[in-house]
Amino acid sequence: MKRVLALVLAVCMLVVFLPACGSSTPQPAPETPKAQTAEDLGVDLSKEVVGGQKEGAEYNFAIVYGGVHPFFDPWLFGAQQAALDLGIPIPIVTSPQNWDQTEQNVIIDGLVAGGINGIGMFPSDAVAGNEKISELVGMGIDVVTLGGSPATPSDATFCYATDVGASVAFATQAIIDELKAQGKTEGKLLHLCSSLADTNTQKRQAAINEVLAKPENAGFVLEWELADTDATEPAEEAISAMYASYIDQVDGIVCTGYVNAQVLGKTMNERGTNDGVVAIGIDDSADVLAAIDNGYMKGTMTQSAWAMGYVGIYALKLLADGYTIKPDAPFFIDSGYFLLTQEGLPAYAESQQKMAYDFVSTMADKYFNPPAN
Amino acid sequence: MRKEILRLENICKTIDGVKVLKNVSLNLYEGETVKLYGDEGRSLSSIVGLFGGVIKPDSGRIYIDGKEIKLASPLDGKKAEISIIHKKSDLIPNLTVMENLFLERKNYARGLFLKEKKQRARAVELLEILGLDISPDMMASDLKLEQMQIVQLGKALLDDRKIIIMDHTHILLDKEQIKLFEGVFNELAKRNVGILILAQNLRDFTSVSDRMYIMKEGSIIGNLMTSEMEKDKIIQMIAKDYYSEKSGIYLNQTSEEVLRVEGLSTKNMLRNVSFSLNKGEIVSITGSYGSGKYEVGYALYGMERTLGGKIYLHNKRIKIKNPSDAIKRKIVLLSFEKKENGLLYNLSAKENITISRLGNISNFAIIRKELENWLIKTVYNDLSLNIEDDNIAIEGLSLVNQRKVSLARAISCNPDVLILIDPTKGLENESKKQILELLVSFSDRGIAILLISSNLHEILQVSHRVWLFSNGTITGCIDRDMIESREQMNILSSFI
Amino acid sequence: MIKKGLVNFVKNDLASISVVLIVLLTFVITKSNPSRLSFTMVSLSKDIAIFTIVGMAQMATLAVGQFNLAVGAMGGVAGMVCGYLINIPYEGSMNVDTYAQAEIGLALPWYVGVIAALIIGFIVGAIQGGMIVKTKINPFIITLALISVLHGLNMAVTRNIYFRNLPEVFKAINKNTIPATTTPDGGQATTYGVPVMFIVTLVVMVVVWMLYNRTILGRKMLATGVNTRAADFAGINSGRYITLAHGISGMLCALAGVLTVSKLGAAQTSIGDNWMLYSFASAILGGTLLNGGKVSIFGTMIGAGIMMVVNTVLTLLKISAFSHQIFIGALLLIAFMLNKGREALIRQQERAAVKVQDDVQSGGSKNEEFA
Amino acid sequence: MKNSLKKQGAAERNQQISNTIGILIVIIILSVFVWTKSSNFFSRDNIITLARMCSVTILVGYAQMVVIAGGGLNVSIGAIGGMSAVIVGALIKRAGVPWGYAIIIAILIGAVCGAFNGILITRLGATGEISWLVTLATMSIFTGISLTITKANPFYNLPKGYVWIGAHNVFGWIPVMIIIAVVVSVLLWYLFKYASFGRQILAVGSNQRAAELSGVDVGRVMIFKHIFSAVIAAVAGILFSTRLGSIGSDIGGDWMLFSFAAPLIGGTRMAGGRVNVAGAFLGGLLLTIVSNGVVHLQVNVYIVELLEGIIILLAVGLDRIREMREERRERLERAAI
Repeated sequence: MKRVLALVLAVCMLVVFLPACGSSTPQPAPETPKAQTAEDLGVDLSKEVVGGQKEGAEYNFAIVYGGVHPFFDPWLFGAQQAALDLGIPIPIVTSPQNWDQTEQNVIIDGLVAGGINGIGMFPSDAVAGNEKISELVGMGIDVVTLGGSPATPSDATFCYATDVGASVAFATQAIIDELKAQGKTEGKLLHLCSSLADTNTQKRQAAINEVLAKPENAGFVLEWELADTDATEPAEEAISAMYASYIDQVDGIVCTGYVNAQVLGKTMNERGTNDGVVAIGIDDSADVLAAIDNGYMKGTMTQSAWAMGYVGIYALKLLADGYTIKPDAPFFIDSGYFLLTQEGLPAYAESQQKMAYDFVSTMADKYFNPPAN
Repeated sequence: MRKEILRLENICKTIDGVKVLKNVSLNLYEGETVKLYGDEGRSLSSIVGLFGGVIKPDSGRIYIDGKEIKLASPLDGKKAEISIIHKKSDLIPNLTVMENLFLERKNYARGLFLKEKKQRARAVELLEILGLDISPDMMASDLKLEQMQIVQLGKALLDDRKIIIMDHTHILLDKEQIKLFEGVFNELAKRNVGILILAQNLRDFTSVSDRMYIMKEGSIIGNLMTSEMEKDKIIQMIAKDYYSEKSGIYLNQTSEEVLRVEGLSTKNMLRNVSFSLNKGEIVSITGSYGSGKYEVGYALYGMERTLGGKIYLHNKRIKIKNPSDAIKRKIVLLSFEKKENGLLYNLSAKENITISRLGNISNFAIIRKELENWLIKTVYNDLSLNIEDDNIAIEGLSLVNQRKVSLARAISCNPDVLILIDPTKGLENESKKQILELLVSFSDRGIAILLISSNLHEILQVSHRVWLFSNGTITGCIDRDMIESREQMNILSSFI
Repeated sequence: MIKKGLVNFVKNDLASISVVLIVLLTFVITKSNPSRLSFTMVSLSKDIAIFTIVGMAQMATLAVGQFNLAVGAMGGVAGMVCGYLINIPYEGSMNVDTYAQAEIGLALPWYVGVIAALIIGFIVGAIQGGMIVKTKINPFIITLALISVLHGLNMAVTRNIYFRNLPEVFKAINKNTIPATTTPDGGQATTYGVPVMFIVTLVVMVVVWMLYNRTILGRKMLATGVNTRAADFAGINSGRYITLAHGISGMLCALAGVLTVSKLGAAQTSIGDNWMLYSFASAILGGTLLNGGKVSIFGTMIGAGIMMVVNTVLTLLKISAFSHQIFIGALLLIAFMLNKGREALIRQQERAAVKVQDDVQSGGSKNEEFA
Repeated sequence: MKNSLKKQGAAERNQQISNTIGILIVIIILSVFVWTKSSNFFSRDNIITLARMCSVTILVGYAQMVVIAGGGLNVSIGAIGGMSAVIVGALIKRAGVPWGYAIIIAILIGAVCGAFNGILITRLGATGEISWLVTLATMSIFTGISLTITKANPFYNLPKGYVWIGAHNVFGWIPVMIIIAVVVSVLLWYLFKYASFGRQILAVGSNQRAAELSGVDVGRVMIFKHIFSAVIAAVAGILFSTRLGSIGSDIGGDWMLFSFAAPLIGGTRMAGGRVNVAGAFLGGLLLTIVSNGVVHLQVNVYIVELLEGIIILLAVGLDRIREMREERRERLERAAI
């Protein structure tokens, strides 16, 4: 009995004292910026589309992510905002647990059984996703792909995504330009790349090589690629090992994975220096934004994840209302990318949404034919 | 002269440091039924293992049809025209009788596929010969034990083998079944098949045997023709030493009752078992394989679910849910019937001894070394045990020292009641004696000992009373004074 | 009362899990949009087809009292081999649109690829079985390490390439149904048939059933599984049959891998990544005993069916996909409990039949020498 | 005879030491090899990196070792670690709980997960080979829970004090993380050497039936063993999240392989009943050096996974060879008596 008492006492003491040692007021998390309505930003949404609730049309839409990944987080808010703006039911937003087409297919099958008539998806697998897309389209379900493109040719209506190759090429060129501006004529680049299973990785690798192959970039070489660093553990392990071993030999780092950019940003913030490396991240994780703010990272390539959700639902609504895609409309619709640097930081959240609103305000006219009747 | 089909020459085998077979030589002629009677199940099992190719003899030769052969694997045994009927069924439980019968028969299959019709016809025919009234489609797991054995016999018949070895140690068959077997054996003998029956009792199959070998402690001490067979003579042959050995031990007995059991029953085995145990008394329970004698011990120790019955310790009613409960009440059980019941391998002798008493020698769940050492020292003194290096893993000790370590663990718990299951199993004579002396010294100190054993030898040496067990209950009780008599010996030995 | 009900449930296990499946299917049918029903059924039947084979691959090893964690890795390797053999290499320069095209491939007839994949699967499985038998290392560790080795090998050799220019005949395994699905111009399909893939699985099930019920090999594998020692006594070379069982497991994995390639329209290294849990769950739910010796082929299909349909049911119930895994885990636990009930039942039968369970006297020597 | 026994006893004791020294030698050789190729290997930065990374690997290895010691396997370690970390994140960010309390609550929840494992395993009577299947099921459940909590959205901006644990170096050289790992090592060593509970775990692992007959409450030991393992896993997960500075649901996703590799390399017997805490520590260090060295040597990423598989095969191969050597020795011994 005595022992139990002593034990309980010890635990109590621990419980009381331990937290007292640490600073403990929780800091409120900077949540995804509160979406502003289109009017706030001064964008006119096409009245026809917003108010055009077609008689008898169903608006059962779903957004399916490619897998569990922080990049998708703003999609939900974008999609919800779009549904609010358009006055349609809030879409189902769901995700397979792994980047696995089979898993995504199972989820889509379930959604279809439940009567979904429009899906906006990031195919878990660019190639294998196509089979499912064909089946869905064959059934008369509208499919738009968002964020990641399926391999072409594809039966999806269109793909609204960042041109990952161009984005990376832009980042790589920006790093080289910066190095040149610093007066260097040669330099070694490091590529922190995403999962090898991701087909976008191959595109990005190709894009970097293309940029480096340009005659004006002679002298700049790709020193190494750290692959499969789009999960926290391998990213942490590889980046800290890289920092310990050859950071002094590296002049520029281009990140093409959400997580590795975040870990790189965190590491730089922690070290309080960029070790003379010009680094450009990707996406807008808190650590990366902080690193840019602190001036350690030159910038980050952003694509509007929020817009993915918004545009997806908007397009599905158009299709459900009977709009058809123009035959001459491109399959890839570039959602745009831009290099977010220190200067652009304050207006970032706003600009991101504005981009989406700007896009949708012209989308119907640009890419779609209105319903025949 | 009939042809000799099987001959063993000077086979020796040591297992666990114990010589289980000492210069065993025997032979078998065609059409002959021979019984090998022995007191050690282990020795008999080794002979089965020998033919099965799972035990390799240390020395000696095996001849079949006059040719020396090596039996290195079960497959060799198959090739050597020997069929073995194991005491524990080697039928595959979830196959049907027919599937079991034809598991290995090439000529009942076409390529990879089975000829079901042909099999069925043969199976029905065979079951008729065997006098088994079962369907060939019955699952093997639904058979009774003796039926399983008969099916195994059927497998042997199917083989048309020249030699059949039957392991009959510790199996209880009723008269009807014995008759059935005997009939089949007679039939087989007419077909010139040689049959070797290994048995641990004198009754069964004696009438069908032409000859009988008598084995004691691993060596063959007699080879009798059935005509010369007189039970008394055999018993004398086996029991001769027991009479002389037991006299040296002082027996102490008081009448203070320690443990009383009333109407103990379990789901599967025990029926209404009642007995009592006095302070300082050694009581043995013996019975044949499957009689339930082991289950008594386990039930008392809280390892078998009891359905009914009361247990009184020092006249107070107690309930024992599990072993740690029992140990708290100073009832300790040591079991050596199977190897895995014994010791904690990988752990040292010291750790083995103190495992049951960790609660008492630790503070806040931290073992206090000085207390542990003190406990060890006390126990060593008690047992006059001398293990020089008690940090070595238990496997490093000799078998008898391993036993002593187990006993030391029991003693460290200060037991009032000590239940021992086959405490000298697998030991050599000298070691057996050491262990039994220890038991007597325990009883001198007032520990009540319940000795559950199938070894006549040790029972006769140390027990005050012997209970005979069969079919899950006590069927007879013999006091020590009476054990001397010839009749009691007869009863005892017929049970064993 | 409840206990009795449970005992009855376990006793008639095949019937009872079928009932569960039927209940789930009924839910899907009533809840889902009528116009989508046939599509849903076709999709489900394809998934069930593949995971039945995966479950049988696990079942083959469970039958000999072992297990195979590397089902997915084996399927992945075989799928890539098949893809390489039948891929029609892409010619011309790579650009953004063709990035996922493989420039290599032998463009052999589709059946050559399938047969080669099956052979590779068998060999890989047999190597695994051989390693387990020869080294006597815990099968868990061996198969766990082999996941990494096989998957790593797959990555290292193929550099994560996609083979997607596959012959149309091969893709037809996924697309075609019997009778053929007819789709009037622009409209919805009017008649749906049974997918070819499902028929392939039915054929494989019959073959596997024959293997276990009508051939010596199957008998001996089951005998090995229920009691290796007894099998040894019966003169069965248990090591050989354990190896064979792993080989068969590998072969079935390969088949599932090939079917997945057809279903996804591309061979890629990620095939099989999520098979492990499903393989155990469907085999055990179906009534294959973990301790070996009993297989249930039809049951495996029902088990796979339950695992697949549950996903659809959860989605229909609008339960967040993030929580699906909780239900899958719970299903595996239930399967485990069922298995326990079944084993207890068998033990009970054995006990009732055999007066004496424990093997008493020869314990010492047997544990030494016979083990 | 006694003499030979004594010698053998010494050999028995020495074996653990020689085993440990063996790993140490491998570590030194490997380090020197990497160092010759990449001079930064012994830089302060890298040593700190190694210390930080290996502390998690070591703890994960311990979590598995405790289970193996009692004769079992646990594949849900990563899931428990990840879930505990996620719970810390949720408590801090969503519920506003001070991080110290959050850690304690998360560890307690980890313990509950362990109890869940243990109770299921004992209640389902799942002993031996296949008991890990229960943990496969719970792995799925725990992963599902952390996914449900995070909805794939990591927790960022953790409190400074929390992140300090992962980032701070005592005297500029010794990361706090490795200190925690060393403390856990000492506790574990003490547990297996001096605590009755540790000895009971070993007893159950070496011979369950005999332990039961000796009055050890096997069920309780099994449950507590799993609780213990889960607590270590939770500590590992939380520690790792302090290092990352963010908490996502992917923590612990790839722990399975090296959770087995670290103790097995260190000489823990797969069959149970024998552990080597120092060995497991070094085993974890060795694995970390390998994955660190892969970056230093710029080994092609495509073959890293293959490498890992081969390492664990080698480790179990060694374990098996040791076992076989012992078996032979036992046989010889028996023959000699």
